[in-house]
Amino acid sequence: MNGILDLLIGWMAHVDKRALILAFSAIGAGIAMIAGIGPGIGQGFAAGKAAEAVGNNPEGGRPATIVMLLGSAVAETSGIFSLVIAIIMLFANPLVTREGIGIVLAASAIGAGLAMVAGIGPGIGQGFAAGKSAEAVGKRPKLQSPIVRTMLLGQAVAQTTGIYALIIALVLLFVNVLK
Amino acid sequence: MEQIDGKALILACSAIGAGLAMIAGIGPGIGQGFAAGKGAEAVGRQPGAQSDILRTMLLGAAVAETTGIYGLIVAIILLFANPLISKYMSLIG
Amino acid sequence: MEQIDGKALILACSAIGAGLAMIAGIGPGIGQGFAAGKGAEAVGRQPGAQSDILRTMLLGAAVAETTGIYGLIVAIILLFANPLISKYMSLIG
Amino acid sequence: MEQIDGKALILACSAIGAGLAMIAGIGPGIGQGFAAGKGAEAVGRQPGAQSDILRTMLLGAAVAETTGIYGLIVAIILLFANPLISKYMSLIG
Amino acid sequence: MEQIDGKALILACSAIGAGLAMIAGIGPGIGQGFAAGKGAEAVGRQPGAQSDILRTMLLGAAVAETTGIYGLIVAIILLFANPLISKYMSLIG
Amino acid sequence: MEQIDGKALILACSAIGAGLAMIAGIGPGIGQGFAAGKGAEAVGRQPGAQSDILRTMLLGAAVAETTGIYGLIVAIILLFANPLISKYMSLIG
Amino acid sequence: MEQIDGKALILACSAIGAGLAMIAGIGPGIGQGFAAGKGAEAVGRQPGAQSDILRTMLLGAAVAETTGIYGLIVAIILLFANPLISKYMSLIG
Amino acid sequence: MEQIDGKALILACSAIGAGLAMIAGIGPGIGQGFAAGKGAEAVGRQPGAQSDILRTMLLGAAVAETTGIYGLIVAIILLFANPLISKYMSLIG
Amino acid sequence: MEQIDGKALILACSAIGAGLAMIAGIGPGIGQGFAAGKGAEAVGRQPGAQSDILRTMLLGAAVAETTGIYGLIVAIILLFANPLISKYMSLIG
Amino acid sequence: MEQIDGKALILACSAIGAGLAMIAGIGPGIGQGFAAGKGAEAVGRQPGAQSDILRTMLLGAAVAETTGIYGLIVAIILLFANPLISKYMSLIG
Ligand code: NA
Ligand code: NA
Ligand code: NA
Ligand code: NA
Ligand code: NA
Ligand code: NA
Ligand code: NA
Ligand code: NA
Ligand code: NA
Ligand code: NA
Repeated sequence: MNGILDLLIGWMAHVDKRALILAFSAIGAGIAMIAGIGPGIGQGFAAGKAAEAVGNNPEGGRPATIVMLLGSAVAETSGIFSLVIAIIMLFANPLVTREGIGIVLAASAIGAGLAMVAGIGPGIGQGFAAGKSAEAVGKRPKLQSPIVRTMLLGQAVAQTTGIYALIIALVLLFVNVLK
Repeated sequence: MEQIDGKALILACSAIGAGLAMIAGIGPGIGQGFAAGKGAEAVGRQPGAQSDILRTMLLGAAVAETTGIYGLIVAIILLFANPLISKYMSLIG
Repeated sequence: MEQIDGKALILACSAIGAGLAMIAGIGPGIGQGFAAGKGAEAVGRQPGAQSDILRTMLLGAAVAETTGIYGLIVAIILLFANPLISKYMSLIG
Repeated sequence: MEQIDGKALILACSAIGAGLAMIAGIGPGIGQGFAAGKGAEAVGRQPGAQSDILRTMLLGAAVAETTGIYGLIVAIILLFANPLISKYMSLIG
Repeated sequence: MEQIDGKALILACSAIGAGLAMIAGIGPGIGQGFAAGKGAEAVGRQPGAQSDILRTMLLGAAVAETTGIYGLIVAIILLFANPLISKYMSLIG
Repeated sequence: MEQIDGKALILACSAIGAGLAMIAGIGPGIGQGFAAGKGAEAVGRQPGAQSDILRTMLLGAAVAETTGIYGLIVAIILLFANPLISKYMSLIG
Repeated sequence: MEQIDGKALILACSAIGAGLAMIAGIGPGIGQGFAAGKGAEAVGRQPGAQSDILRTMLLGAAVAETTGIYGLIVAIILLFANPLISKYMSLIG
Repeated sequence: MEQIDGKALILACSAIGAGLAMIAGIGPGIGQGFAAGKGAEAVGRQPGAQSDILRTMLLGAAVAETTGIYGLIVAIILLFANPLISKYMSLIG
Repeated sequence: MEQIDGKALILACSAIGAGLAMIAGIGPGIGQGFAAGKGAEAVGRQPGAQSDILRTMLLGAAVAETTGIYGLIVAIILLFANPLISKYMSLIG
Repeated sequence: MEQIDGKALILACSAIGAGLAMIAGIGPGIGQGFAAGKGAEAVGRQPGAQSDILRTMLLGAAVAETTGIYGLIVAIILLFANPLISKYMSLIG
């Protein structure tokens, strides 16, 4: 026996396979939640810009606030995706009942959590877009529709890497590719 | 090497998972602080619009709080209503 | 490894979980500092609106503190009222 | 008690590697969102230049997407066409 | 032959937990530095409002310090008054 | 553990190394997105300078891509032309 | 045959904990650099207010240094006056 | 039955080290992208100064590339001219 | 048959701790670069105040360097004057 | 049968430590890129002050490079003049 590798890896051979998968799912769920950094920063930015817009132009304040909320709703998606992945791992863990090698399934839970961390990006970016759009609408309420259309187009583009991550996480959780 | 108790491993990793989930709180902290700063700036410029500014700032900050709450909920589930250990107990019968 | 038992593993990982949870504090630190900076700027521009500015800044900063507090609470639970070790003790009877 | 063999270790670490590679997606998400915000701002200022603004924004965003795609490709390779496991199987004959 | 026991594992992980908790200090460092910069800018513009600006900056910076202090407190608890090892000693009686 | 050999360990860690290398892609993603946003803003302001603006933006974005490419190259080397496993095979003869 | 014992594990993890604690230094580095930049800008605009600007910048930077110092202190405690190993020695008698 | 030996461990950790070193590439990616954006903005404003702007942008971007290159060099050393495995081979004779 | 002993574990983890401590260098790098940018901007606007601007920029940058130096010192202590291994040698007599 | 020994562990962890140390390079990359962008902007505005602007930008960027160099030096020490393995060899005689 190699003492140090037993400490790092070898013990996993001495744990019940199901326990290993569930234990690593706890870590994976925790990692997935880290994506929440993104919407928090982004929506906070939007909140600040909207508050500024309300102060600058009372007439544009209301549409600016609505645009802020719309854009922030889009920015929330990464946080929701991560929450869903975490809840799946916690309450409906598909790995623990699957045929396969214990450490591979357990590592898949961590991989799924890590992938979701990508959601930080869309969260921040879409929130930024929400804030700048709220600012723009506050200044020129009449241009609300082209501004919002631009915002949503840009937010859709910014969403892609979050979608990629979600797909990889779902593959790791539900598709037995690592055989 | 002796068999590691699966129950203990799940509960131990749940402690780490709960800690990791809280890291999400970085985001709302930064974002809401930005909102606080812009709100203070706006109130300084248009004291008359203070209540409108505050309402928008707080509404936006409430929206920004959600992912921090999600992280907290996941941590609380891991700590107090751990479904993973329940699952394991039912699996090992 | 033979002499490490489940209880020790859970408590050891709780120490790491508590440390991880504190990392959330990065967020409020950045955000509230931003608010402090914008507040100072606003007070310099409109000294007459100082009390309104300060009130907004502090209200916003209080909102921004919450996720840091969540992290602290989770750490304190892990350190002082660890429900995971209690669960384990009840499971192994 | 299950044994850990070489294939299992490689596949397990490939799952983690795939997850790590996806983290690259943070970058395009932030950057393209910034572009979206500046684009919306610009459209608000010069509605007449909307098509030029949108074209520039989308061209720039396409450029910013690449490293996210690289991460996705590496993850897909690790998950679906793992060359490391092939190498291993050929080495152990 | 002496081996690694549970007490050692808990104390070892406490060292890592204490280190992790200090990372929270990134936040106040960035935030208060931002406040320092905006404060310097504001004092340069309105030297007459210097005392009001400084008071606001320092008040805001004090608020921004808290999560760094939380991290320090958790680290000190792990290092000097470790409740996890006490719990373990009482459990193994 | 008995069945893990050195070849497997090297290939397994290569998967993690490849994943880590891709994280570099965060940088170009943020930076090029910033360039996209400033480019869109500039085009909105000076539509007549569109070709100059686009050329500068794309030139700068190409420069910003390099470290993402470096990461991709290191990952591809680890996945497809792993010099570490070759070295190991030559060392163990 | 000598093996890894508990004392070694605690001291080894203390090395990692000390390294982690230093990461806090990212914060003051960014923040004070921001203050330096804003200070330079302000001095360029109002050379007459240079001493006031510098005093504010340095006062704010001193405040921003604290969490970096906290990290350093925790690292020094782990390296030179490790209370965890003392605790362990007293526990194993 | 073959086992993991020291050579394999060193080469395996070299793969992880190489991956970690590439993460440095985040910095130049963000920084040079910022330069690209400001360059595009400046060219839009002063098309006549285009060559001066581009020269400054590219000079600055070259300076910003260095730490990404350092990371790449360390990774290449670890992958292709690993001095650690050489050292080990000389030590174990 | 030689095995891994406590001395090796402490020295190995000291290598990792030294690497972690250097990560603090991210902060001064960002901050001082910001100062450089603002300094260049200010010099461009008020060439006459160049010496004042430079002095302020460099003074602020020196302050921002400290936490990077702290990290370097901790790394050097771990590499060259490791108090943890000394402690261990005295403990195991 | 050959096994992993202490020398291998120290050298393996040195590879990881070297990789971690390079991460410091994120900072100078971001900071110097910011300086490049502000420098390009300033040159566009005041082409006449180009040499002063460039000198300030490059001086500031040189200052911002230091922590990246520190990381590189620590990595080179770990790779080429590893004092930890020397220490170990002297300890095990
Ligand atoms: Na995208
Ligand atoms: Na939210
Ligand atoms: Na909050
Ligand atoms: Na790209
Ligand atoms: Na606080
Ligand atoms: Na580059
Ligand atoms: Na402080
Ligand atoms: Na550089
Ligand atoms: Na400092
Ligand atoms: Na420096």
